[in-house]
Amino acid sequence: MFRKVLIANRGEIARRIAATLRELGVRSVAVYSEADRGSLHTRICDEAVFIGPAEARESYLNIRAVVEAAQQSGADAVHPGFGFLAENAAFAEAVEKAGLTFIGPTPAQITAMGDKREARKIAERAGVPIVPGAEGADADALARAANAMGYPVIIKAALGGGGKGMQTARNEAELREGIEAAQRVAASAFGDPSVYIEKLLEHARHIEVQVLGDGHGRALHLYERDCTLQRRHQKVVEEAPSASLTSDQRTVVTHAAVRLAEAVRYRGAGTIETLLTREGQVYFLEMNTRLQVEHPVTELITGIDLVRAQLEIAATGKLPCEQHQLQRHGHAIEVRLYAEDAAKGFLPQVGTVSRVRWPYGPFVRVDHGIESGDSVSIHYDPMLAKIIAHGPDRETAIERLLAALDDTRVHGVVTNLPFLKALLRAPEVRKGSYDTEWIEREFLQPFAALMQAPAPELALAAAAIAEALGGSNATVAAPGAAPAAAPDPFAALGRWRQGGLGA
Amino acid sequence: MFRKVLIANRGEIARRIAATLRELGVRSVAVYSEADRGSLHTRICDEAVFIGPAEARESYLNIRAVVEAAQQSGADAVHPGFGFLAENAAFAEAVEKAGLTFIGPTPAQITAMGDKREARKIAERAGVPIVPGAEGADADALARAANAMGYPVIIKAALGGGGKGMQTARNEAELREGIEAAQRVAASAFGDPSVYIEKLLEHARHIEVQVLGDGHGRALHLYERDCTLQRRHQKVVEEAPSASLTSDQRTVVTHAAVRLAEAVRYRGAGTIETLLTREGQVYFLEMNTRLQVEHPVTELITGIDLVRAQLEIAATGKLPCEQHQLQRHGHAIEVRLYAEDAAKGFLPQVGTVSRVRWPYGPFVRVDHGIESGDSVSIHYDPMLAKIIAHGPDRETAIERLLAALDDTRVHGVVTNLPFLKALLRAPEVRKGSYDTEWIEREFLQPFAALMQAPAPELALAAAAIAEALGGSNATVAAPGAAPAAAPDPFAALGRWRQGGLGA
Amino acid sequence: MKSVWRDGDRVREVELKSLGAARYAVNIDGATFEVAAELTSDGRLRLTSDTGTTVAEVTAAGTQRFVRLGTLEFVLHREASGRRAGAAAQGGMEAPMPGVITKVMVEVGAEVEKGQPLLALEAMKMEHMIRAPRAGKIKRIAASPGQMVQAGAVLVELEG
Amino acid sequence: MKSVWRDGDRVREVELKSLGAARYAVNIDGATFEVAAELTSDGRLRLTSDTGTTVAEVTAAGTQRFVRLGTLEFVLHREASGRRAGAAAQGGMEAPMPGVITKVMVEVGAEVEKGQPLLALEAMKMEHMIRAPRAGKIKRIAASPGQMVQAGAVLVELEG
Repeated sequence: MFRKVLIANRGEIARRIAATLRELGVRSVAVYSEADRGSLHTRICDEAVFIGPAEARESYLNIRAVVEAAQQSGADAVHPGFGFLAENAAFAEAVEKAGLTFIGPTPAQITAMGDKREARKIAERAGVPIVPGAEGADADALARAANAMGYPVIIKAALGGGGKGMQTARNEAELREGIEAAQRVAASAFGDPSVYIEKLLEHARHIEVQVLGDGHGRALHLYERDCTLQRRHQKVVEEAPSASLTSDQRTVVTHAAVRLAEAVRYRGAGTIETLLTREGQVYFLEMNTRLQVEHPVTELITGIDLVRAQLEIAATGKLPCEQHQLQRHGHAIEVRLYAEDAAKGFLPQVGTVSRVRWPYGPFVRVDHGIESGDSVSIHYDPMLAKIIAHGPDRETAIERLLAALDDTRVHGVVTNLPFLKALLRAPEVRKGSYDTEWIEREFLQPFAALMQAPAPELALAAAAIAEALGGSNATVAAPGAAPAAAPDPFAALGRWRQGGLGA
Repeated sequence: MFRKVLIANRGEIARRIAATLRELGVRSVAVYSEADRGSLHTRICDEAVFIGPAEARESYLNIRAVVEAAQQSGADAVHPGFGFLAENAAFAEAVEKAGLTFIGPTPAQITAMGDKREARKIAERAGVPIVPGAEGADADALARAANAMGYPVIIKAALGGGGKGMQTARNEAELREGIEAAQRVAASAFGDPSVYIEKLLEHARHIEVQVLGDGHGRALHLYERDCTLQRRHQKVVEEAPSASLTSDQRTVVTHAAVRLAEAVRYRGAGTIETLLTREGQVYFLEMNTRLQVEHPVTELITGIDLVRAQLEIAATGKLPCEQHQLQRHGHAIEVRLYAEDAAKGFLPQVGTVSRVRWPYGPFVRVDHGIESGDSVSIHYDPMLAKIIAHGPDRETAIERLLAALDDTRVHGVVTNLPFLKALLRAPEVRKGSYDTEWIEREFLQPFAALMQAPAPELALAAAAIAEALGGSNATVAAPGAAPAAAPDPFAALGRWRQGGLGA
Repeated sequence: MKSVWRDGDRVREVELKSLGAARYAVNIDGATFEVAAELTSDGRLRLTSDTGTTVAEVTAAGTQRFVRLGTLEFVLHREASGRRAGAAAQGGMEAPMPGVITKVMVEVGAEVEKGQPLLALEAMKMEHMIRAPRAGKIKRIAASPGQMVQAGAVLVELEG
Repeated sequence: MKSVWRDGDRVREVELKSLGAARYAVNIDGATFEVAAELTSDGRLRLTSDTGTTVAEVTAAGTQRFVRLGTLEFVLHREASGRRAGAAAQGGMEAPMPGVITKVMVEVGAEVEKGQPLLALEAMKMEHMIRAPRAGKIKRIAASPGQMVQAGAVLVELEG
């Protein structure tokens, strides 16, 4: 095993990786930009190295600065986390050239899968069906292809990932506007404006398979995750297993994923993303060559620490177990808590998170990157935390997650907490009857309407009285002693409190 | 299910119970004494009712005050937690007389098992072997019995539990002094000075079986816990499953436990405590008619929420599942973090816990009752938290727990954290080769010697420099950027940092 | 004591009259009710009205007030007294958050329709389109591509 | 600047000399070494000596100082300057914590042996035996059964 590992990331994922390093007795080195001086991930690592200005390009995306920090700290390996340089082949190469181990796949594997057009070809060769699509820089040619396959289509950055820059187009005008916007985001985020288009499979579910490869041609899968609940192509709720896969479909998709990973002699942790259509057909979307944001749900149902597995594969080339030894237990579900105003087009929010209470429960896990007093800056992804619940079945896991969200308080910055609560209370979500477009198609409008309802008078009274008492800084909340049989003061807020949206 | 439940307890267990109530959509009512005004458990419950002065006898042990609080708040059931009134039959009766449901066994069952002498008879009738012993108020008669069965013996409070008042006697003088002391503690803690003696089974392990009974003659077991690591008869480390039980012994002890629970038509959650001798014989010790402090390790390996099971049995008389549906997964281990000075005879500590950081890890659970700024008072048990880790095997679980303890910071009050860390690093603990007396016999002295080693000069320098800089209040710690290949400043503390005690 | 609060798109007025003994008469948007308010030892606000008792938690952050009632969360904005409600209707022409202008799609003098894209702003790796809140003629453009802007900065002025 | 610290049973003297530029010469129990100290933006203390860099965390609570170095925790006591080291040797005759005296087992004038139980103190539902730290004669008993005592209160005085 390594002696010291540099974590080329920040926030909750840096903290997540540091926890496993501590368990293995490996020293952890954080890196931080000017904006992250003293932030949580630097406080819990064994060491912290300054790597540059707040702008990600100058710090977390600065290959030279990160590799120099690794060398300076005496680290013998680098874990990239996700985002930033995690899927950057040049970075993986630079790390290896510096004589350090890159904890992830080979640069060639990153390059091959990073170009989504190339990845589609690899999947096709491995016998995994791909979604109809077209590539090229010529908007006219793309428009003709779109007309041929039929709208709607999705425009995706060729070197992209994580939903960034994705645009849906329902007609040619939207396609042309979308291509331009996607090219701009792609150039800015991924350093290459190339985009491609795919037919939008409507009423499909997003199913992805977690794989681990030993780099020598052996791979195993850790079952699937269902990340169908998305807004603007960004996942908001993830769960494992999928409630909508039949046992046969599970076998098909997990075997296809292993086949693909073995075909490329994949090394480390990766995820094969697919779409499951209403007709039950599975199509390859892309392969992510890194740890996934939603990895905790897989960890909870399998008991496998994926970061530990990554480290062990990188150090020894050994998989954590044989496929037949893997079992899954119960159901796990995760939500992503963002600093964003869900009712205003998911507008990212910045500011100081002045008061936080993370939830507690016997089967609840919280992967967070901030504490009271920390700030959310303009420079990075506004994800504050992932809150995850595990239970014997989906219904119990959702109940636990909802209880945890009710126990969560984040004051100081507007978050998507009300959105997440309303979402988990929606009957469609409880029944599992939704697809990747459902949030935008059916949920957002009634949610926005609900959010436009006036605040209860008691909320205004509380704000005014707090001000009158000279401090708007009352601390943790908990309803006090109610007179026996007093009517529930929240009864009037029925839709909110009880069934939530659509109840 | 109930509509509103009063939690007749405080601290971490009140918070633990409230989490499950929130999940079930049941309103929670906290109670608090003068000393607990604004304390964590009152902050996270839906309501909170004041029940009296700081002294437990006037508040948490005051049956009338607690029952009145339940009635006043409109609760329809009462959960007693553990300690305080949890095994008080008069309380269970008073709750039921007030028309509320007592979440626990019947008053008759509490009475029968609460008198440890009576419990021994019940176990004997159910065919569970009991440890040789004697009862009575006459010290001379007890001394004769002890001489007959042979020293050492243990003196126990007849109505006691949790190790309180227990005394070991290795000769007649110790026996007589011990009987007096035990009678005093018993009178003070349990309201009855009766004691009994049992032959001390040396080199034995403490194995206990978690059972759930439906109150109608059906019971199931949730496997065993091993709580052999004790100091002064108080458990400090608990784990599940036991590493020292053979599969046959597991079958014998769990079946005996179910037989006993079914024989008394036991209702709710209970624990049958046994001793496993070096020769492999299992002896009944006592039955605890409540949730156990160490219940989380069972929850982690079975996935069963024991508080939820208690509530469902109380509300519907239904067990959570059939015996054959229960599976166990991996290994879980827990430590109890106390405000006590382990190197000074485990002297309880009081004060304000000015800075706390609870650990984080993907398979780590923390059940705590305090946050930064909360105080530890003289009036109640000084347990601050339980830290629990789960892993595929015992070795991994221990590694995870140790990493979590290294990630734990409690400043402001002296805790047993160094004791727990040294304990988990001891080779005997890693190998599982210890018995209930091992800590006192072999661990305490070298531990105390270790604690008497001078603090490193850097610690003194840090304290003096912090003072010179005008604030001894530096916040969260994390080693900073070390120059490449710099010698580890902790290398000189090798025994501490690496193998720990005995390495 | 009068105060003005923005609650989403609404502007709401609260008038608080102390009745002594920690009781208040609260008039909100014309309707009056009574509340007894107790500041608990740990700084929470216990509010008792004729519908029961609730403990609230209020956190100030600039003009924002985060109010937690039970498990429900609300965000209100304290308006400077006398601020006109109409000011917010301009919304959409100001930078919704700090970021970098990536594209300017209109010129001064152009006639635009409601909803027409005017500017693209990139922040947190996402592109946000600033659209015209109503039809009109571009009077001024206060931003150019590559420029870093602060939240609330006026980017475009519209006339007509 | 001189300071005196109790470290377990030891009394240790620290002399701190500022060398400017946040460097200090530290003399502890006669041995001197140099440390560069930087207070980080979040209030931690980064200490660099010739053995490397460590970030320490120091929390004051009364005379106690909780010091965390890496994952190791230490508790030191700040002694008032000039306090004699000998004072602590009396230990065992003072109440180790607040509690209630449940039993007094000796009388004034009695000769006791080292380790002999003198008093029983109950606190937090546990009984603590106060034993004689050495052989001697009981000079004074300052506690009686049922009495509530504070931590540090002298309970028994011994002569000879």
